[in-house]
Amino acid sequence: MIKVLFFARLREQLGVGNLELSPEEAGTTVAELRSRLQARGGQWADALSADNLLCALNQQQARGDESITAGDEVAFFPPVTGG
Amino acid sequence: MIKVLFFARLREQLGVGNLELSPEEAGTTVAELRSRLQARGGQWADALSADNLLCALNQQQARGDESITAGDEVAFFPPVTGG
Amino acid sequence: MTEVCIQEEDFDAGTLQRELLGDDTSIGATAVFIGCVRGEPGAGQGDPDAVLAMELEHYPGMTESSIQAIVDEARSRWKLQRVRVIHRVGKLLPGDQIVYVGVACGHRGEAFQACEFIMDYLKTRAPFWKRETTPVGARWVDARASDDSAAARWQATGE
Amino acid sequence: MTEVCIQEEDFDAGTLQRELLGDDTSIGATAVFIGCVRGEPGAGQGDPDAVLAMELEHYPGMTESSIQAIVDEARSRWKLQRVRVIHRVGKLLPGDQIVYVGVACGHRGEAFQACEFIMDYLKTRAPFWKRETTPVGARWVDARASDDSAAARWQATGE
Repeated sequence: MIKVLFFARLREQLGVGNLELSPEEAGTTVAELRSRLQARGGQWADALSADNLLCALNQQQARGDESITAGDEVAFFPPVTGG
Repeated sequence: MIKVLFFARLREQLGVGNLELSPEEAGTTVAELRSRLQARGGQWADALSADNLLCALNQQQARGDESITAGDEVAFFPPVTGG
Repeated sequence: MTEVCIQEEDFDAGTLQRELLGDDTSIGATAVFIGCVRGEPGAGQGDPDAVLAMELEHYPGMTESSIQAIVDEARSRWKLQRVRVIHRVGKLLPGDQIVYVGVACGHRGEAFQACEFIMDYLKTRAPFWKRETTPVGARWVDARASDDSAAARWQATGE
Repeated sequence: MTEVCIQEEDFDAGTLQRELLGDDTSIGATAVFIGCVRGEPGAGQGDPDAVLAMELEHYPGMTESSIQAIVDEARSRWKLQRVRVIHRVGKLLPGDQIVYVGVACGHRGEAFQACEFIMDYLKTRAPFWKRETTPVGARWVDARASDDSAAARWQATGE
């Protein structure tokens, strides 16, 4: 399975903090996973289309073209505001 | 009287930390005071000829051309090394 | 000593200072940044922008590793004897301390640079999100463009 | 609160941090520099350059007023909520704290700049002199050209 996490405003917009998807559901890259989630429509389409969303693969910042496989952890989140 | 102070290495070189001079002995400017002290010869000539000596008039950094009068405090010292 | 801590508890600058120095007498300079929750811009209860409380969310695991990566990057740029980063999470109030970055090294120029470098990157790379409670409700804090430009200047100079 | 203190006693960074913040919730950032006595360059007793002890002489009266002038200059350049400078005098040992500069203000860029500005000027304008005791005797520390250039950069930019 592939673990998908959402944080902060994005988590609130989607109403969900994490998902478990099969590799077939998730697709083969981070970008493909994102577009499949957007294809769910409604809040998914809106919230995941934000230009400034960041993503991480296995807790490392990712660009989108990275491949994903079973056991991976993918996270989507807004720009960070710590400190 | 005019109070004259010496600090740190300069104080050690001269073997004295402070002097009281009459306005007649001190001269009319900080620079004149310094050259009169140098004119004492020996350690006074050597120690007070250092290029990098700083001076202060009434606890404000001074250039040398400032006038001095009775009641003033003049200090000579090496570059500072605090912090 | 762990260099990076994410915790709910407050921290004491005096205790951290003693840990930063230890008994290493090659340390001549320590630069420390501590960030706090501002109650601004409005001071009074009547101001809809007044911050009454702050909630800090983070991404456990990635937070620690991304900050450690920032610290490692600082260590590759400057010769640093000790570095310590503490970031609080959970609920905080105006005036509360949020973040501590302490750097100990030989000379002050490096201490200041490394401390500011770590703060600038922490602001733009570490996965924390602030949510403010105001008199008119809660809102997520938006990222500031000035933080991005503060972090970017370290790339431009290659210093 | 007195902004500038010259004292023989040590200081506690935790106590000073609490005083710096007070109950002013418009403060978002504090930058603190603490300088220490280095035992370097030589670590061992056999090294003739090892620093065994340090004696700090100063010019009472002018010290306080010149540091206050530096703080006032910083306040004219940046909007600062609180500033505190403590400089120790007398006999110190390697590892001892010598100087504390703490700045509290709204945002971190100003806090770092003001803190470094005060340190750079303090190094070149405040009348302190260090005398080191080494295995081969005592010696006055020479002023460093790098300190002059660190102070000079604040004049060049007019920032």
